[in-house]
Amino acid sequence: MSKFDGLMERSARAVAQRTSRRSVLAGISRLLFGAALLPVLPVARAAEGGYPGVGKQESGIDGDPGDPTSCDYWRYCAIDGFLCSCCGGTANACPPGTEMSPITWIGSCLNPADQKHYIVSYNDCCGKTSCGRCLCNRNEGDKPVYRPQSNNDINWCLGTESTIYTCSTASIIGVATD
Amino acid sequence: MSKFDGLMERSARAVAQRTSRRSVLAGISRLLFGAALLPVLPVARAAEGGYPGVGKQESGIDGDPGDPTSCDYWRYCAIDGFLCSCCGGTANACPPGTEMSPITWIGSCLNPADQKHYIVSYNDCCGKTSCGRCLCNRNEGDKPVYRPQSNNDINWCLGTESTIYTCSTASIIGVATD
Amino acid sequence: MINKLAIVVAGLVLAQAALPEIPIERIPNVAKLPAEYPETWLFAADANFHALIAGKIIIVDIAADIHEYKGAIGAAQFATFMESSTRNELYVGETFYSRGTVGERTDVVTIYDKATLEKTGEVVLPKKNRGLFVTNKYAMQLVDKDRFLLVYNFTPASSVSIIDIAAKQLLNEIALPGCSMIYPTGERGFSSLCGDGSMVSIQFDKQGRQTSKNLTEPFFSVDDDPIFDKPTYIGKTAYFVSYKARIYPVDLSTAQPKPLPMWSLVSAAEEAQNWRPSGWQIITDDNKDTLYVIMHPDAFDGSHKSGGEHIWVANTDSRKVVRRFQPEDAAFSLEFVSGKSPMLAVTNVNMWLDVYAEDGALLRTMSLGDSAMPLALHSKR
Amino acid sequence: MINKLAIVVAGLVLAQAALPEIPIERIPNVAKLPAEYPETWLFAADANFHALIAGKIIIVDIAADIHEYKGAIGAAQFATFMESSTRNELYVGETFYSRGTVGERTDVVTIYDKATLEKTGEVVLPKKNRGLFVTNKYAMQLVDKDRFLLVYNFTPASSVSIIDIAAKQLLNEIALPGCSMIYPTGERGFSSLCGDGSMVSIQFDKQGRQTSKNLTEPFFSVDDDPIFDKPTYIGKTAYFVSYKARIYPVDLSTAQPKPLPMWSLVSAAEEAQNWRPSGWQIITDDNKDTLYVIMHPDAFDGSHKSGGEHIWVANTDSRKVVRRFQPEDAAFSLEFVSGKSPMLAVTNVNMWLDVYAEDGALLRTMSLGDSAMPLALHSKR
Repeated sequence: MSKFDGLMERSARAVAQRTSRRSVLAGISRLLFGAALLPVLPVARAAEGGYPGVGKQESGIDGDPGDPTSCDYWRYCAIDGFLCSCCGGTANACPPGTEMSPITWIGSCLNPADQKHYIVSYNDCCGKTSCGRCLCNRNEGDKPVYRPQSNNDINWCLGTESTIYTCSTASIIGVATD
Repeated sequence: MSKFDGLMERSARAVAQRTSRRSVLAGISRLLFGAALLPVLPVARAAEGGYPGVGKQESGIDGDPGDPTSCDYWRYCAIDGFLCSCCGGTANACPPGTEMSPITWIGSCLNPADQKHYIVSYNDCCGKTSCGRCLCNRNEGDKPVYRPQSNNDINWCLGTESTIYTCSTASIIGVATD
Repeated sequence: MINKLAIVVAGLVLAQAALPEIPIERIPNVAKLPAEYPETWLFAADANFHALIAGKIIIVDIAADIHEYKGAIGAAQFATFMESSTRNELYVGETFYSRGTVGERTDVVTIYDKATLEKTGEVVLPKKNRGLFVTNKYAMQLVDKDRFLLVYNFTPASSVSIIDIAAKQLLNEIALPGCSMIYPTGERGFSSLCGDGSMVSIQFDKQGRQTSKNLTEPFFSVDDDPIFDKPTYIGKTAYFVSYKARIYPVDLSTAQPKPLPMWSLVSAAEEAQNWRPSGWQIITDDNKDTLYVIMHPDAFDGSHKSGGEHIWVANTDSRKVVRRFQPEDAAFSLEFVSGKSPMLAVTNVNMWLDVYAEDGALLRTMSLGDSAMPLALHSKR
Repeated sequence: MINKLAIVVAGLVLAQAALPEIPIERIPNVAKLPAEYPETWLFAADANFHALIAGKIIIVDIAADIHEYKGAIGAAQFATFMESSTRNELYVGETFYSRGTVGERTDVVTIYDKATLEKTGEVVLPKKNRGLFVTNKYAMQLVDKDRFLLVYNFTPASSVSIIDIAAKQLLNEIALPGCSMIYPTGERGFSSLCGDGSMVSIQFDKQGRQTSKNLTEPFFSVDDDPIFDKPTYIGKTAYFVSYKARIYPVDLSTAQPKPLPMWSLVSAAEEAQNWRPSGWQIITDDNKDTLYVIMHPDAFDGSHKSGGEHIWVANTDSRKVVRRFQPEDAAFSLEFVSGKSPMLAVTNVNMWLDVYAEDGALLRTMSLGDSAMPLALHSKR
């Protein structure tokens, strides 16, 4: 019985440790006991601009305010997907090694700096697996799929070598005239 | 300006709504602002037996105590992966449509009911994508890869039609004699 | 003290001696399912945004507190799903690349046996033009007593592939310029919604050849109040709901779609408060006369896919909202599930599956996986 | 009041009028990387347990507070990774199935250009016997000034494939019964750890033919105190750490591995408190004389892969622990990164990437993705 007793004892101690140590607990929750993948995002932080663990950016363009790694960046008013600026690209550039889709959907977003509505082209970047950073879904002006040019539920990795979706960009292609 | 004013106003109201409504907030956190995938698991609950949103089970075998959907079930002392009992199988059966690996690693776990050490075979189930439920990693007696029969870092989907790992089982194959 | 301990230990040893050893267990051992599933089973389509090539269809029994997760089958890259009601088969429309995310593309409908969840066949779609959308039931449908499987293609040129799924044979592809999705219609056909707010309707013969084509006038305004592209069917009438909470029933029992009178879920006061539908699979029904719609107040441009804290219950005869309730967590997608005690399956905005009784009581909450995103829910057909 | 508002509005209008319109932006537009990466860049291998076929290698600049995420390349199904130090190339050992999770298997080493992250070639492994492990650096290694890429195979029969990666050509496969992993050794060769606690060492010629085979005596006890299979190299000496915190250096500079004297990280008192290493990539070094090891007290059988709340710093000359610090969150894997200001990259137990200065100060925390599991970290070679 002695061997078993020892094991029982160690096991009991292990449980005690688990319930008393914050950081190893976290490890246990994640890998030993298989918890969820990330702590829940403090929503306020996200809403106020940005994702935890993602460096804030600026576009560097005059009159283009806000943080391109934040879901509330003005250009993203109709975006749906991972923000390429968090994935090795920028607000209007695909990450290295992906291909920018030539066809896509179009939104119209209000630039708070000049109060103008700009036409924004939401080109998907394609050919590598989902980026997994900065998932953002906003739907201003989004229409159902029977109006495809205004729909963001479509995988717009079309006309590309691979239809695999990586992340989404938002490029200025004009100013709304209405 | 009136159109823009209206938009601004709606947008301001939207933000106010976001910060005042718990459940839509959650929606925004998840899909609009792309938060993490699941609330963090309360570790205590996991440690005390079971994963949230997973129905507790019993093996139905005499002298086999505990919950096979819980990481602390005694048979799982050296398991690494998703528990098949959470995936459409049981502690010793693969989910439908997967194939049980014929070769695997072996652990020795103490059954608290009879205080005997049982030899446990941790056969992986293979051929469908990761189950994604009840990730559990325990390592009693686990040795590095140069002792493969005692190692759980190896993908044991070997000798199967597909090496794709789905989940892990724990079958009794004997009683330890030492 | 030592004596006491000795007695306890002796007692334990005796108790243990009484227990039989656990017998050796059979290897290999793979679970099976019944060939016909109970009506409380549900198919949840996990789009898996974080790894789109590894989506899956998860089979759960929403009436079960134990062994509720029945199994899963793969559903890669914006997959579609249908359950046959006439054969013990499941169908997944999916897309693969020879090197995971690059290389040669293969579009295919994969066929599974319901009891074993083993792949029993596939139908390759050689034009590789399968439409890729965030999970939408109406991108693939079965018609004519489930003999024909229809796959919607989008490149962005749109068309519908007609598969004799009983014969596992691709028959034909019908072009559908400017129109979208597949709404089963008539004896052997389908309708699609077009960009001008009209509907086109096609019937075909057993060889997949088009036999009729009918159009409707535009019956809603795409610009002012578009209807969501995910209706719910009561019998052969499809109930579409619009962004502004109007119900547009369309009689699809014959080759010519018949838009029926529109009615509204909201009163003038509610409309002023911007009560509107919001979510993904936002409408379902009890197969009789009741609609369930996810609603939220204070809607704004772009809030139509956020999910809602309210579920409204409307009667299709009286055309009135008869009940409203607040689910525990905001709803994102919902599906009515028949049975002795009908239930409402709800994917909440945190991507957990909540199960409600008809009266709105929360029965149970299920996790379908740490990273599962069960956007579409399919009840037994 | 109205006047005041009018002035404010007029002011805004004036201010806005002064702003030039944002110019139209170029489409398509794809970012590029430098052909040679700065030394602060790190490769993080996301095994992606929740979708193993969609793992990836993530490239991050751990010195950056902005644009820290540089890009990613696919790494499917228990993939392996190596960066070339002599060519501007990255190598991924991976496995695909023609239908995602089933069908025909293809094992391959995929070659990427560092500047474009575009695939520039591949070497197919026709025997389809690539070893599949939770991410382990030593399942694939480069030797002989990175001309030869070695891939460890396991079926469970073990062998090593020798690829002339400059020529993109598979040369040979050397059987390795009972031994495991690839530890670069000598001029053109490797060693492997065997199940009895010994090491076998192979040298080969430029055609991949074995030229020598040397064995050591067992130099540690697999049963009593096994060494972790993930050492760290200082020059040509591999530092293995054991479950009980002993350091086993092995001189691998020649064809004959030379186990050097073992020493311990723990005092007798610490050993009594069960201070032991725990985590995944548990040991790293500064390329000079300093080892970093993830440690935890109160260890028990099975706690060696849980991660630890402590990082111990030891000197290889004095064979003493010179410093101990507690990271903000418990560490799971770590990697020393050289540069003007050397840093320690740490995957914490919540799977965030923490970056510490040499003095233990937390510099920044990075998310590598909502479901990323960056188990292995590779610094620039």
